[in-house]
Amino acid sequence: MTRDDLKDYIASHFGDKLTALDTGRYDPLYELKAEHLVEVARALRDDENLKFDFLCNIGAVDTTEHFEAVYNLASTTKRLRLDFKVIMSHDNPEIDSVIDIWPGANWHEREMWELFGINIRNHPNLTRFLLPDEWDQGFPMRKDWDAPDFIRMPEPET
Amino acid sequence: MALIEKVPVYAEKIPGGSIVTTTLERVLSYGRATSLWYLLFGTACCAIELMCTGASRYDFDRLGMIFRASPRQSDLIIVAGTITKKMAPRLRRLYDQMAEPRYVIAMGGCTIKGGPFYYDSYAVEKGVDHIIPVDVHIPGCPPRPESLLEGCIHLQEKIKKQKLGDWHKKVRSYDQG
Amino acid sequence: MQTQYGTLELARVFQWLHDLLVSTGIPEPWLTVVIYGLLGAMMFGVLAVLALFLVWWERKIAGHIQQRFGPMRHGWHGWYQTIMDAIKLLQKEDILVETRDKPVFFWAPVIAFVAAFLAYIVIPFGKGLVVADLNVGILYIIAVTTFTVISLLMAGWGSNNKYALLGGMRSAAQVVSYEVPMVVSILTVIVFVGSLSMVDIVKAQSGIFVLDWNIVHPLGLIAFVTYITAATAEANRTPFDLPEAEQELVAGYNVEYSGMKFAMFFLAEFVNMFTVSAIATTLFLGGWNGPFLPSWVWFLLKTLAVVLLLMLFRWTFPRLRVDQLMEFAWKFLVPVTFANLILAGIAKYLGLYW
Amino acid sequence: MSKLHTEEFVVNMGPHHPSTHGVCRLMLTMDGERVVKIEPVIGYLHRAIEKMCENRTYVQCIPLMDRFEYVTSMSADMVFSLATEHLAEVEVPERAQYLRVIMLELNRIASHLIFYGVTAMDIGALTPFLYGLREREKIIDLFEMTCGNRLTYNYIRPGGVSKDIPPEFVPQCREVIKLIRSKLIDYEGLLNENPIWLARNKGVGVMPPELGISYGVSGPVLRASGVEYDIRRDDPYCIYDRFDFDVAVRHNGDCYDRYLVRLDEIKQSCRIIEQALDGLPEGEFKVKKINPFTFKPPAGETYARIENSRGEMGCYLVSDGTNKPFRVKLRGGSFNQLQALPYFGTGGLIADVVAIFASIDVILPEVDR
Repeated sequence: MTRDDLKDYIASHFGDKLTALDTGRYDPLYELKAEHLVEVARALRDDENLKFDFLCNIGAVDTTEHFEAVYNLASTTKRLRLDFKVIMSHDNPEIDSVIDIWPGANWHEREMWELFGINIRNHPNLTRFLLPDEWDQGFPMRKDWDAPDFIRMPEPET
Repeated sequence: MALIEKVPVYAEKIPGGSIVTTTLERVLSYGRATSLWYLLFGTACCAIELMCTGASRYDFDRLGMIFRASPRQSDLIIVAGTITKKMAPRLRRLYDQMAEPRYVIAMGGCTIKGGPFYYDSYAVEKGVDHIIPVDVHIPGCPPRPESLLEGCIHLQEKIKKQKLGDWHKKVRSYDQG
Repeated sequence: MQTQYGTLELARVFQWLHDLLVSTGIPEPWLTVVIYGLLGAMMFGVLAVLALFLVWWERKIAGHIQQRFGPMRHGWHGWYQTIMDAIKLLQKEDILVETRDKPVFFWAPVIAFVAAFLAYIVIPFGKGLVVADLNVGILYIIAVTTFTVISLLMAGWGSNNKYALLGGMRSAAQVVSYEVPMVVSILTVIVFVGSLSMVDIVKAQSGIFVLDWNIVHPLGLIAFVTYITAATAEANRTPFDLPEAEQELVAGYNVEYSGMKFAMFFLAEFVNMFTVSAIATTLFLGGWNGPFLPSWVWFLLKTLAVVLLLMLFRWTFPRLRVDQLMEFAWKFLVPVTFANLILAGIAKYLGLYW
Repeated sequence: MSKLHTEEFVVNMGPHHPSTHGVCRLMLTMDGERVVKIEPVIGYLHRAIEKMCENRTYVQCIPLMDRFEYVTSMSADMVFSLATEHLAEVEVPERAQYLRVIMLELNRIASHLIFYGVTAMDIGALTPFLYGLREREKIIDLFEMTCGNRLTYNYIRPGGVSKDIPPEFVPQCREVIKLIRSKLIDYEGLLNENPIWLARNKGVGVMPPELGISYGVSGPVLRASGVEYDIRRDDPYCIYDRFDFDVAVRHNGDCYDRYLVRLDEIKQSCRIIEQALDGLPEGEFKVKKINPFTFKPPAGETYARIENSRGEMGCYLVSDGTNKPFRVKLRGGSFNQLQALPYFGTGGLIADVVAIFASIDVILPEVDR
């Protein structure tokens, strides 16, 4: 099942929910509405000839207008790769948890919550685990974050 | 105060006692210098270099330094690797648990001034001497095993020159200052 | 009455010393006190120096096994390294944790240190070189070697620390369950020799250089192997060094000890190792019997050979888990040693021994 | 008499502990010696590498990647350079590809040698640690000859490699491979049939394959449970499809198999290196037109992943057209392995937890970043 059959297969089966983003790269990237996330993710994992059972990574991106959560999937049996992203509003980003589909997402989502402030609905244990316990200076990975002792590297004067 | 400390105080009173104290001082500081048992404490990349220095090519044991697992029995702590803000209180507690004549080697750039993580990092403690008094700084990221050995020999020279009871003033002054 | 000793025998020195003390004319009750006090001090001095030597020797052996040098810088091949360690440990601050159990915490290293020296009263270092030749020598040794477990338990309980407690529990279980195979393998030798006194055991093995030793007899060999395994467990050395397993329990029972208290535990462990090998030599390797060299040199050579064996164990074997340790003791060692004992009895009855 | 009421107590293993690799704290809830629950507490080495990458040019990020995964730092540089090359559609010259494969496989062997030493030390045998590091020093000499540093090599960069190899590299590399092959026989002789080693490792910490896949565990830990999933063969990057090597797979998923899989992988890496050394072409080792300051890949995002010695290492890179990456999300193999540990590590004694933790070979910078 090469990349282009994957594209047509996705277009035919998940056409309405997964809209392809043309980024000119050979790995297909899709966009997904937040409310379809759990249902499409379960379908992608259980589909017979897709079998995306390996969640590589969930990356959160803070483009100053909105938040994106990017899911990178892979299939251990079918040698396939797929990425899709979910767009969220900037003021109070919220997303469903995919823990019951891929339990491996637990810590990825916890990190997203802790460093970006993206609230994860029905996540079993949303507590702080990377930053010191008495951390109170907000969400450090956001673009607009700053702190008194945060020293930025000066620009090289070329 | 270990009981051996009180000997020079009385020896001074008897005539010609000062010869005894100086030789005793030299022997005691020589003893402290030659058998430095270091604590197994490595956080980041410098820990791998610490392991390589303990291995067969550059051997620590030649200098009489063996690793001890518990802070109670070790008298040298080699801070090998980045100390983050979450790790700082633990390092301070480890240092407090060590028995009194204790020394610290700050190994690697991260322990001196934050090293490569000085700019743009919100979670790294910039320099270990904010937390514990440091005796020898070893630059390098990670420093080569030879420079670590050179640092240890440097510390041994420093201990040999120390007077008795010197290390009391150092820790007291550090905590008040 | 004076038995004549060879020229280089140390016993002549002690005879001369004894005559000197008697001639000073101290009244009777005090004379024995002075003599045995002097003997105790000498024994303590010899063993302390031996322990320091063993610590240095272990670090050199470990170094050479692991392709590195071991202590080199301090003296030729680092010979005064352990003396310097002792001097440094003298100066260490004695940290006393507030929540400790004060008397237990204090007396644990003292008992460990004393227990390590008790067994040497009956061990013959050479011809005539034994402090007191009790006719129940072996029974006394078996009773005394279990003293160390009390100190480990006290150390584990006294320092009020989870790791130390776990270490103390493990050491109690281990030493108790390895006591049985050790005693039974000693009994097989008693069956051969017929007497409990150590000097008689060694005398029974004198004769042709190797052929008369107990280890040469097939049953004696099995007894030797089981004895050495049980002995490594008694001395808490790898592969049975669970009480102070660094990886799991940080430093086991001596987690809270620093300075001289820790030095006492450290020296007691090495003196224990020497005790266990000394017993092995007297029982199995023919004590001080040997052709040309004086008797005490033979005794030292054989004991250091057994100590070398124990050291090689430490630097090659991984460590057993607690339940495997117990299983190995009760399910394997105890049946083997009892079978060996029965066979020894039958062999003795049929006269199949030499 | 009613069942003896036993109380569970919590023991802290770490953050300073001889057998945790770096600073990881395992909160063990114990019932006597039996471990009932493990709860890893991490974050002691969180140095915010991703935040720092956002304020550095692409080539300046490479030294940070070295510190992100310092046991196999070649693979960390590789994954970042691969992502940048995907974005900028830069064609890396042949010689650079071959050099990258040689360096990656050498680094994998060095990492497995450290694993071999540290696992043996955690289970009590102190000597294999010294033997493992003795061989690793030979490999470090090779790295020092080419990139000048012992641990953080900064060698693989976007567009190729930083320096060409000196002439005496190839003969000495063949020498090292021959030495490692002969020493492997000693290593296997020392531990593989050792009854105590078998007793401590066989059947301990069995990880079922479905649990592994669902928790995102990858690499030797997953292959020891019977899942034949190796990114070098399933999703070939660089020029791995030109070499023939087979994937080391074992099927009962316990600590002993994870140990054996890594020893097999050392043999496979030696095979790959030899093939790469034979086929090493002449020519450029670096794309000339990449100037560190004016290198601006077009806006876009990509996820590159490679097979590291600890599983799948990924780098999700977003660029907005400037000369600094907009967002870098790194994924190390240890992150998911440590997350899955509580689900297959409990039930044994405290000594088993140490054995299992050593067998999954977790190192903390990958987890905390």
